[in-house]
Amino acid sequence: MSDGSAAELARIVEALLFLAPDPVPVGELIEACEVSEVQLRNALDLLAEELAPGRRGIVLREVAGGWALATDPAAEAAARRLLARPKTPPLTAAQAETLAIVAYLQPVSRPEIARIRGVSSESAVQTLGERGLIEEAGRSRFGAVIYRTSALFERLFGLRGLEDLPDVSKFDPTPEDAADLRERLLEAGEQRAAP
Amino acid sequence: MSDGSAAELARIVEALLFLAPDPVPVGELIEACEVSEVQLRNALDLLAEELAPGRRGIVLREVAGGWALATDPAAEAAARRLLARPKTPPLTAAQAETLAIVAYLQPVSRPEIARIRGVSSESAVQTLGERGLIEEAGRSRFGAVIYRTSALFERLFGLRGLEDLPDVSKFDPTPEDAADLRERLLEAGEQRAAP
Amino acid sequence: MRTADLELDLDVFTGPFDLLLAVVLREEVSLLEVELGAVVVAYVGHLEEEGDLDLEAATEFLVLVAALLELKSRLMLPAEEEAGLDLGPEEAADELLARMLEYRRYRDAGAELGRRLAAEAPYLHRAAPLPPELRRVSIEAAVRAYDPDRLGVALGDLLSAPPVPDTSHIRPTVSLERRLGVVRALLRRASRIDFDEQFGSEDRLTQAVTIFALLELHKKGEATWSQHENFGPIEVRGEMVEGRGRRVEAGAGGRG
Repeated sequence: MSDGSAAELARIVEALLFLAPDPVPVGELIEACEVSEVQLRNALDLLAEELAPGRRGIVLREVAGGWALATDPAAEAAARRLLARPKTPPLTAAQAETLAIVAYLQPVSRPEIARIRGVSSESAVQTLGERGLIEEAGRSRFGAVIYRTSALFERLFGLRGLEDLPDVSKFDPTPEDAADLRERLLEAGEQRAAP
Repeated sequence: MSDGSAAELARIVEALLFLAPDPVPVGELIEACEVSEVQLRNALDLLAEELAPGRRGIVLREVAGGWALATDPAAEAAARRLLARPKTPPLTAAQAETLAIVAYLQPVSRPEIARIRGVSSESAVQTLGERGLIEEAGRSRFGAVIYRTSALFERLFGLRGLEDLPDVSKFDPTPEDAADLRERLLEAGEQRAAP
Repeated sequence: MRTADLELDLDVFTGPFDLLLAVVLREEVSLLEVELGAVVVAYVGHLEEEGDLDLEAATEFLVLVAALLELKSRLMLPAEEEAGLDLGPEEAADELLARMLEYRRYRDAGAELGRRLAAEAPYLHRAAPLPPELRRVSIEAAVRAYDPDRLGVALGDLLSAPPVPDTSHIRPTVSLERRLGVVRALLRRASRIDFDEQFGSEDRLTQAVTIFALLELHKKGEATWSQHENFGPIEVRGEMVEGRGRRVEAGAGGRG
């Protein structure tokens, strides 16, 4: 910061507090903006005025250890409607495949999922975990995390329990095959992965 | 929302966008605020005015099919000092080519990408996947994974949607280029005939 | 240096590589008369001077030489009977040119994307966790949003082994880096390998790129290879591995 009018500095401080996940101590703001303490205090005063309660959707607050932005309490009900509900965007093909493997084979490890799908499935597993559809169920004896479906999964698919999952034979291209489902999936996956 | 002046609604929208981890589509804002589309559009207009570039530390942007808050570019240097956020590494030539093919031809399989680039594109595809710019979109009828760009791609490239991509014909060789090549060919022919 | 600028001095052509490409496409020079081996030798000579291997440039070169090889082999082989493969040299040249133009379009579009990414980099988005009161999702409030059959269908797809793909229309793609890896792996297991034994069943492009990998290994002193007569067996020996082994032994001896 070289020119640094108070208004310009207030804008930068607002941007910094917007990005920071935790309250930022004054000392860190001074260092990041490369200004004096007096300059920074002036900018904070200005910002506090602009973000005074009732003026905007965001307010400035001094909390333990520093300064932070927070939302105006008036937005709480809308925020709950927007954010505190299960996320149910359409499943991508990768997510549907991964979820199907976990649902039918659980508990199942990530290496097994990757072998069946023929591609690394990290991001699908992660997304399904974040949405609460699958959860960790311990570790295999080789140390790999193993997964199962969650209670939320059953709710979102309208299942009373896992026994309500549709019968695989309905979708099986060769339902007469007697071999174990897991083995057959692994075998088909290896054929797909072969060049 | 009961009283719902446009100013009050703009404040709530600002708070929601502050909290939401991803750009929020208009439809979701309407549902969360329990207002009509006209009311919400008015509130967005008002907010856009209040957050116009240069006015505050935060700007309003329409990206990836929704609305999001981002910091003003003026704060970038201070933000990187405060948060030690590394700059996004630039795309390598191989990654840029691969990303362009996926962006314009999606959904597209790896063999198709390789055919256009003339080289195997495994590592570029993998890196773009790890960076979250492309994602799997199912399988071709031969079992090859097909790819499309992600919402993060649209966000990082400042696109409202794929229709915001520049027209690909813009990159076709100009008539001058073609004429230039023809001339060089003729010259080469003459040189060969001379001795 | 760009591959295109590689200077060539052949029996039938003198000039930069991209011009050779251009005159071949225009049939100003018959590809049958161009010794592609000499082009490769010139490129390897250039690599020798350059010292470091620029993989991007090397790949570009390989793509172009492979395209020329394909074209030349089509010219040399008697006309194929099969439908779809009976491209005349003119159509083949057109096709090659079209492919190069298509590639150029996406290369330039990619460069534009790169610029856009850089221009957008200063806009930073917030990545903070939700406040605790918004983090909990109520299971009771969750209603059915997905069809369970979706899972059954996905599993059915995973159970079906894919049909053997018809690859007749796809050109093989081979990466130099990977071929280097393959040869190095073989040389770690055996100090000598026979080229035909190892690679005889590979397609021609793979074999050609493998030869190129051998040139690269030779340049780096990792391998040498010899062929005592035309069309005779090619023997590849890993040099570096033995050399390292000797150095280690000598070092151990010195200490002991």
